[in-house]
Formats: sequence, structure tokens, C-alpha cells
Amino acid sequence: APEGPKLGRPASPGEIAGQDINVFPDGSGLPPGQGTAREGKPVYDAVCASCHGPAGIGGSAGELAGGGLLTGPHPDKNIGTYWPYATTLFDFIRRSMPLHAPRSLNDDQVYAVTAYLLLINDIIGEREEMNAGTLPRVTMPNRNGFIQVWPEVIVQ
Amino acid sequence: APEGPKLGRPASPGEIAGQDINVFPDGSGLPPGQGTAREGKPVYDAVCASCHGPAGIGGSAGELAGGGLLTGPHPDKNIGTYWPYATTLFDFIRRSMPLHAPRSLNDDQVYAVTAYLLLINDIIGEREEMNAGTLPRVTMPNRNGFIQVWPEVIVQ
Amino acid sequence: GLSFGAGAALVGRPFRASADEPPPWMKTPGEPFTNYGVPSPHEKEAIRWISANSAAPGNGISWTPLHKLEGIVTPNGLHFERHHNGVPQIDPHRHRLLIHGLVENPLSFGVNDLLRYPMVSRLCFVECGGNSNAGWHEEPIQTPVGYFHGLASCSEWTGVPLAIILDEAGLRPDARWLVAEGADAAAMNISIPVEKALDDAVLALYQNGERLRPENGYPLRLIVPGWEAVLSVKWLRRLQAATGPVMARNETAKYTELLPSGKARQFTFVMEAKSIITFPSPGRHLHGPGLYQISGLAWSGRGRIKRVEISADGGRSWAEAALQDPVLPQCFTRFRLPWRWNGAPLVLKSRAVDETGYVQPEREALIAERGRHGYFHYNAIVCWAVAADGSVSHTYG
Amino acid sequence: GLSFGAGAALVGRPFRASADEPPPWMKTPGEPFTNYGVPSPHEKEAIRWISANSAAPGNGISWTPLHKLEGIVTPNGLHFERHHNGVPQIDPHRHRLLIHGLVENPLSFGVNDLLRYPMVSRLCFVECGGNSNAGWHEEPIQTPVGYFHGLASCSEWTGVPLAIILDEAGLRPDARWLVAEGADAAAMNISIPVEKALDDAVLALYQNGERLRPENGYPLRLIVPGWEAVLSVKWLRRLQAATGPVMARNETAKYTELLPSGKARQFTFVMEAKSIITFPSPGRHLHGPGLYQISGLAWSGRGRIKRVEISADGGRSWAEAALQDPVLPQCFTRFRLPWRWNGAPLVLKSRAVDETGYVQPEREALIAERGRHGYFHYNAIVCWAVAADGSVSHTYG
Ligand code: HEC
Ligand code: HEC
Ligand SMILES: [Ca+2]
Ligand SMILES: [Ca+2]
Ligand SMILES: [Ca+2]
Ligand SMILES: [Ca+2]
Ligand SMILES: [Ca+2]
Ligand SMILES: [Ca+2]
Ligand SMILES: [Co+2]
Ligand SMILES: [Co+2]
Repeated sequence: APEGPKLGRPASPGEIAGQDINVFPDGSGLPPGQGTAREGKPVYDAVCASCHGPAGIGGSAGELAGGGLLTGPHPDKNIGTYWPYATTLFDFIRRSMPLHAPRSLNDDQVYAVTAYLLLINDIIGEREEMNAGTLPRVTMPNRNGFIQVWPEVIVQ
Repeated sequence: APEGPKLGRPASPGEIAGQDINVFPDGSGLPPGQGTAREGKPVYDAVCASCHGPAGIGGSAGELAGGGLLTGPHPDKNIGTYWPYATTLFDFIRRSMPLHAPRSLNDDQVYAVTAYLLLINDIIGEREEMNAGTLPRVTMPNRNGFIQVWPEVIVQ
Repeated sequence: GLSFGAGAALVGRPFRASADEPPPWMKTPGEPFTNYGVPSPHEKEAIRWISANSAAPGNGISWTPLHKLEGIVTPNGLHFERHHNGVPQIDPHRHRLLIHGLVENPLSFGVNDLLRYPMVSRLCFVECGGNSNAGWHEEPIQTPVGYFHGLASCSEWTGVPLAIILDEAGLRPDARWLVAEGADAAAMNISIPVEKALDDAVLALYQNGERLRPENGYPLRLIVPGWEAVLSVKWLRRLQAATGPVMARNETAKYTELLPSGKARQFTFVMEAKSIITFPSPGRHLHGPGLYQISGLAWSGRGRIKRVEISADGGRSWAEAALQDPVLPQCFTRFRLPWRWNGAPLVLKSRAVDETGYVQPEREALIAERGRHGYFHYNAIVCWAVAADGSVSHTYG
Repeated sequence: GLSFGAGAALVGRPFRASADEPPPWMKTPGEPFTNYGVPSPHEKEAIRWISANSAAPGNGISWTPLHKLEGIVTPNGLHFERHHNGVPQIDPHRHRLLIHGLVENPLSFGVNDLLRYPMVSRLCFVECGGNSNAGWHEEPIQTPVGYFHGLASCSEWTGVPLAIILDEAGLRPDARWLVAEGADAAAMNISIPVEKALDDAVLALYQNGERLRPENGYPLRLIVPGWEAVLSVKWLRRLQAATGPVMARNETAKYTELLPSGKARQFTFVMEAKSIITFPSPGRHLHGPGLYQISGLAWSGRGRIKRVEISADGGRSWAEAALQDPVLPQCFTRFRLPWRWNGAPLVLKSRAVDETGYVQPEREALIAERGRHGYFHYNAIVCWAVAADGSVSHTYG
């Protein structure tokens, strides 16, 4: 690469932490905090159900539960059947949801509503606490459902 | 050239005559009609002087008379000093002037105001009638003032 | 004598008009100059067609009207849109790009800083991974071609090679992916292999000469040439270098292709070669037998288009179309072919071949390989049925 | 327990925010989709600068803000304008092109007819013969570069090769010139040599993908690549084939260059090679010593740009700039050069060489050849004086 004028200002660890909301499958990036599905249900009902339907089914936005198969004439892709990592839920909900007011939930609420979505997909129990330690250890049903096309060596 | 689908509709002589307002130096394209500078002055005063000034000098638009030299530190390019053909006046005025109402003069008026502009540039007399026969024969002072750069043989 | 003026009679000589009455716009001064121009009021149909979520008007897509366009450039006002939660109106003085993670020197750049960096320009397409996906439908969709294949546009993008910035930040050897994030209300994030980032990704600041449009990422957009557009993160605010992908929602739940086996293809990045005939096409019919020029667009995420072939007999025979110069890598390429229609019904199709030798597949072959539920990366040959009355419809051939 | 809702208290656990407050546009949905986009409200300075006749608002020019642009494409909203009597708002259904004079078959074409013809696309510049003419002034003009050299723009033009239409009309052997006429309120006419018309002139219908803008000739414009823009007649309605030029006002009184001898150059068509540094440039100053990238545009009406050289010592030494690919004939070519400024005052200049070997002249040489009253076709080397404080001004070197 050609030489640049080096105008970047060094970013401090605090500045980075203040912006970094990426959550990786190994749990790195998960903040302190925790929540259970039982705590998540009222959050879901208050700020999610209007678009995603009661218990994740039947709303104007995509379904968040409902089971089904990935094969056959009408495959059903949803959190329970398709998503490979539970950490993705935390990452996505914290950054993007609820659609009308993103970043309005605190981290506990995000843990809790994540737990609730895992519950209604029959992945965890009502009282299992989701936190930086437990969430990455949740094994999603479709964990091994993906074939990585890139780089162009197909790994099955 | 690649073949085209030949969608052009034949244009009749009448249709062409109705649109063709080009006037060439040899006079071809000049319509019937005539006018003198004496007839042109009231036209000029009524519809031209507001922009080009009384007798072609001092308006908001370019000067149409005034003499001067084409050499020296402040050359003076105008109809009398610079324009090579009198037919250009008819062609331009009929198509473009007066700016606020182009095509509002009839051909006699265009002949007349053309004659007036030639008069105030000391090129013809007040009673000389301009028409399809006489206008092309008016010799402009700068008739031989141009060097044709294209094609790239310079003809002096 | 001859007189003139409001109400003045023309005395003496008869009125002579040597020419027909010209149209009204030749008889009155036209409109004044404008600081920033807009299309003719007579071109009101050349618009992006919006398909948004009625509960969330900023969630959806809008299509480039490819059927209204010629050449290869997409004007900025018509570049397709995909927004997850609307178009942020970003104040460029409050926008920065943060680079952190597995780098020696985490850095933060203001937009004005980036404007001073070495830049490159390139004409290239940007295509949504979900473009053309109506092709998976059981029945052929009947819509103008832009509202079928117009989640693809082509612009001259100018900006800073991402490699320069990564160089300054000092990528660590274990950094294999970059997680990019946008400053929109979706904070859209996605992972990009470091190899591609270093190869040809650009921190774009300009689109077709002017600064980016808000809906295309103002003030800063990542452009990842030839790869699915979700990677070309708009409103770019952050790049985190990491050992692996973040496994974002948009690289797991979406932008992956479910196969008949129940497994899904992930990290499907390259937009494979595609071609579409834009004339004739549905809504752009023929007016009787005669000579026409077939015109269309081809592109490939793998490089240059090498050849476009056109069949007017449903695929039995093929003729090679002319490619308009310049043919550029990862760029729309306009193809054209003179064609005499005898008035008989027939099926037109086009097939693109890129410089790697990849041949655009027939729909049956694509479906045989991928099934019908992949949703993304549909690039099969498109067939137009021309009827005896000159009307054109989409067919599966 | 944890609760949520308007007015609901967060009970039990303390509020935890792992991240800083994001900017407001990440916390509320953004703007909805638009059928036709416009620039960011933060880019209000990227406009055409209008210089019109106060007595006649449609008579004048407006300049492309080249100092605000990068790459080579000019977005359509910013293409320069030159109107003699405003922008006609033409109804395309009432517009036709008539070809007559020395042809076997006088023909009249509707716009829809032409839309069916074989087309070509080309990226090329359009430059007013009067562009850059402030360079003839005694004192160097101090203005942003676009408002000095911005009567030049570059677009992808698509349309019908004029040769096809001339072929159908059947040019007679004695036809040496075509007189083109516009359908504006000036009925602008001008003569074009038949050789050029047959070579590469285009009846343009599209500009940068979409149909022409009204101010650039909608619905039909003649494009005469590389030649002064007055020949690229907008709103084209008529072409008369003739043995000689019509000697229109705009090829005699205007667009001719008076020499010191009192003679004037006529039929000066080709826009000779030119280059301008757009960064740094007046108003685009330097912020202290350090590394910068010089960026600029070069073009030549004779063909491709072969080389652009840059001097940072007023012309004593020259370095060769990189030319951005693709380098196309009669097209803007972006050049760039990394440059380290040590903070000392100096004079920057650029010099273009085209593929014919033509070298952009120094101002003294141009004036020695042409005098100072040519008005048109100013293409001399431009000098920017960089002061110790980083400010940039125009100088005669
Ligand atoms: C105002 C409507 C709305 C509300 C309220 C809302 N969502 Fe969503 N949600 C959407 C839309 C629309 C999408 C699709 C976004 C896109 O296109 O990127 C979505 C996507 C999602 C997805 C990804 C689904 C998939 O299969 O990819 C999840 C998970 C989700 N929402 C969870 C939530 C949670 C949890 C809440 C409440 C905290 C919530 N949503 C509130 C509209 C809403
Ligand atoms: C409302 C203002 C206005 C009026 C009225 C007007 N003109 Fe003009 N005239 C102009 C302008 C402005 C120009 C320059 C046009 C251009 O830029 O192409 C011009 C140009 C000309 C020129 C060309 C000058 C040159 O040196 O190239 C002639 C000749 C002329 N006008 C004659 C006339 C005549 C004759 C009339 C009346 C019948 C007239 N004008 C009425 C504004 C006006
Ligand atoms: Ca953090
Ligand atoms: Ca379901
Ligand atoms: Ca006539
Ligand atoms: Ca004078
Ligand atoms: Ca993908
Ligand atoms: Ca000239
Ligand atoms: Co029709
Ligand atoms: Co400054």
C-alpha cells in the first residue's frame, strides 16, 4: 500500500471499549450483566411483540421462533432451526433492536430478552441465567449447519 | 456505420421550408421581404434598444456598433469591426432576437432592423433596401479578417 | 412604412412568415440556471421502486430502474438502496472511523483526515446478494427488468485504499477478519476476510464525482468490489480486526444459502457472472417486425466480462454481442447486438462468460445445484418471451 | 426482577451500559427511502456557480465545482451549463429531428424512433471554448478552481452514432458541412464539418445512464467529442447538410480568437490538452507540513492523455503523476502524486502531454502565440502559489 499521512489519532482503551459492541462466538465482547427468560418475557412483550408477535410468531417482522425443518418444500429458517450461535442474538439485539428505539435496552435487558428468545426456541430453560460466561456455551441446534464457501476450499 | 432501422419519415419540401431558417453567406435561405434602416429604426427603438442601448451603444447586452480597432491594447469587436457577413445578422436576429420574444418579428422587420444595424455601423445608407438580393452583396469591413484553422491547413 | 409595437398595425406591406410556427419553447426565454439540476418532468417514471416494511418505512429496499437506463453508469439519484433501519442523516464533523482489535496501533480518523489520504477511483458495480431472487419463485415474475434485477448499480467510487489505513494501524499476524460496522440505527456489522480488505477494498468518500449520497453511506462507505453488497458497509464507523468472523446476524441468519440437504452455504461473497437483456424486456416491447438493437448489462464479481452470447431461439443457437469499451473488472459491461425480428414469437436469452471462464448457468442447472430455497445469489440465465404482438414477458423458457 | 416500559423503574440490578452513548442517528430510525435521491444537506457548497445576465436570467453560464469533486465523472446535477436564452422545457412527444439540405432523403425522426437505433456509449468531456478564459486576464483570478476551469464536465454519453442517420439520409458528395440547430429560444445554430460528424459525433439520448437533463439538451443533444462544446448542440432539432458553413453568429462573432495582428482564428474546434491541480488549490489549503496527495484532472480533445508532470518548484523540476485507469480518449483523466510539503512557500504546476505528443504550453508561450485578446481556447499551464501558512492562491508564476 502507498504511504499515508498518518493522521489517525491513537484510540485509547476506554474510547474503544465505549464503542465496541461486537460479540464473538467465543463470548469475547460480551459485557457484564445477566438475565433470564423469565426476566426477558416482560421486556419482549413490552417492546418486541408488537412487531415479532406474541412469543415470536405472527408479527409483521420475521418470526423468531416456531421450529420446523430446514429441508423439504417449505423450509423454516428461524433462530431455533437456523442460527448457529447464541452470541449473535445478543450482538444483534443490542445493536439493532427494538427497531423503533435501538440502544434503548440496557445490557441486562438484552441478556434477558436473549434468554427469552432461546427459551421460546426450546434451547434453554426459563431460569437459566444468560451472562458473559453462559451465553457462549449455549449450543444452538444448527451449530454445524454451515458450509464455509470462502476461502474457496469447501469444508463440509 | 452500422445499419439503422430506417424509421425516419420522409420530410416534404413544405415541411422543410417551414422549419429552415438558416441563412448562408451566399443569401440562400433568405426569405422574401425587404426593409430599410429608416424602417428599422423604430423597430430597433421599440424592441432592441432596451438591452442594446440607443443606436447600439451602452446597453446591458453586447454593443452592436461603435467602431474601433481590432488591434492594440483594447480591441473593439462588434458588427462593424468584426462580423464577416451581413447575412449572419439576418440569420441571428430572426432566430434569437429580441431575447424576451424570439420569432416575434416578421421577415420585413428583420430585414429592416438588419439594415438599421448596418447603417449605424456605417456600412449602408439609410434608404438602401435590404432583401434576399441585396443583403448577401453587402461587403462587411472585416470580410477577410478570418484565418480558417480547420482543417488543419492554415489558409491566410 | 413599417411599424412595430403593442397594438401597432403593420402598415403598407403584408406580414410575411417564411417559417412555420415554432414550438412554444422557442418563442419565450427558457428556465433559469440551477445550482443543482434535476431530471426532466417528462421522465417521472425513471425512479427507484420502493419496497419497504409498512410498519418500518426505513426497512426494505429500493430498485434501480435498469429498464430506463443505458450505458453503464447509474446516476446517484437512482442507485439502489438497502436499509435495515433507514438513512441516517450524519453530520460529517461528528463522524469518525475507529480501527481496533488485533492491530498494533488502534486509530481513530475524522472524515477530513481521510480526505487527505491517497485515493483511487474505480468504476464498479455494487450488487445486493439478494438481487434477482424472484428467479427462485415457482412462477416467473412479471415486472420491468429493473424491479427484478435492479438491486445492482454501477458507479465510479473514489476513496482511500483500505490497505493504507490497515498498514498504519499495523495488522497483527493473527488478524484474519475485519468486522465492519455502520453508524446507522441498525449499527449493521459484518465480517470481511483480511485478504480481500488488503487487496482492493476502498474507504469510499465520493460516488460519481461528488461526495457520497446519504442513502449510499455518506460520509464514508466501505466498497468491497465484486462481493455481495452487504459487505460494502455504509456509514462506516468501525473496523475491528479479529481472528475469526463475528458471526453477525447478516452473515448467519441472512446472506447464507440453504441447500436442499438442510446445510447452508456461508461466506458466499463473490457475485457470480450475470447478464440481463434490458431491451427488449417486459414493458419495453417491439413495434412490429424489423431491425432492433438488443441491449443489456453483464457483470461478474470475479473480474472482466469476456463474452456475452445471445440466443433468439430459446438457446438452440447463440450469437456473440458487442461489448462496449471499456470493459472493466467487477463493472457493469454494456452489450449490444443488432437483431432483425420477423414477427414470430420466440424466446430471447443472454449468457455471460467472465475472464475466469465461468459461464452463467441455466436456471435448471442452478436449481439442480442449489435447490430452490437459497434466496441469495441467483444468477441464472434470464429468458424473455417475445409474443407475436411484440409484447415481452418473463418465462422460464 | 427487571422491568421495562415508559416510566417503569429498573428494579434490582443497576443500569449497565457497556458502551458510550452512540450518536443520535444510531438511536432512532433513519429517513425513509426516496424515489430519486439528492445530496446530503451537509454538502450545500457543492453547487454550480451561476453567472447569468441580470437582465436575462437564462443567458449566461454555470460552473461545475471541480474543486468539490474527485474521480472523473461529473454527476448530472453539476454538469456545467451555457445557455443563450434559458432551458427549454421540451415535451419529448413534440420534439423531432429534421435532416435536410444536401441529402438524398430528407428525413424527420421522433425521439422514440431514435431510441430504437443502434447506440454507443462513451465517457468523454464536454468543454466550453470559453473555459478557463480568466487566464487571459492581466491579474490572476482568485477563485476556487471549478469557478475558473469548470466550464468542463465529463459524463458517459449514450446515443446513436450520427453516421447511421446520415447514412440513411444519404449525404450527397458535395455536402461538406452540417448546420445543427437547437430547439431553445435562441434556436442556436452552428456548422460542423461532415468529416467529424461521420467520425465520432453522437445523437445523445442518455447522460450517465439516465435520459438527458433539461439543461443538457433533453431530449436530444449532439455530442461532438473533444471539440468545443458550442458544437455539441443541445435540444437538437435540425441538421442541414450544405457545401459550406452557415457562418452563424456563434462561429464568426463568437468562438473565434482575435490575434494581435487583427486577424482572427476561425473554426478552432479542438480543445487542446489541459491540466489543472484540484488539490491543493485556492480554498483547498494545506494544514501544515507533511504528506499530501496532489490530485487533478487532465484532458485533451486530440485523444488520450499520455503523461501529466507536476512541478513543485515553479517549473525547474518535474515529476510524473500516476494516471488513474482507464485512460480514455477525449475524457477527463484523474492524475495523482504523493507529495511531502516541508512548509516552505513554493509554486505548484501541472503539465499535460497527450498521445499526439502535444505539450500543454506555458502561459507566456500561449500569449506569445495568440496575444491576450483571443478570449477562447485558453489552455496554458496553471500555477498555484502555496504560502507558508498553507494557503493557496493563483499566480502567473
Ligand atoms: C418496530 C418493529 C420492531 C420491533 C419493535 C422489534 N423488531 Fe426485531 N426486527 C424488526 C425488523 C423489521 C427486523 C428485520 C431487520 C432487517 O431487515 O435487518 C427485525 C429483526 C429482528 C431479529 C432478526 C431476525 C432474523 O431472523 O434475522 C431479531 C432476533 C429481532 N428482531 C429481535 C427483536 C427483539 C428482541 C426486539 C425487542 C427488544 C425487537 N426485535 C423489536 C422489527 C422490529
Ligand atoms: C431582453 C434583452 C435583449 C433584447 C430586447 C434584445 N437583445 Fe439582442 N442580445 C441580448 C443578449 C443577452 C445577447 C447575447 C446573446 C448570447 O449570449 O448568445 C444579444 C445578442 C445580440 C446580437 C449579437 C451580438 C454579438 O456581438 O454577437 C445581435 C446582433 C442582437 N442581439 C440584436 C438584437 C436586435 C436586433 C434586437 C431587437 C430586435 C435585440 N437584439 C433585442 C439581449 C437582448
Ligand atoms: Ca465493550
Ligand atoms: Ca415458521
Ligand atoms: Ca424557408
Ligand atoms: Ca466599443
Ligand atoms: Ca453471502
Ligand atoms: Ca472556435
Ligand atoms: Co409502445
Ligand atoms: Co482548513
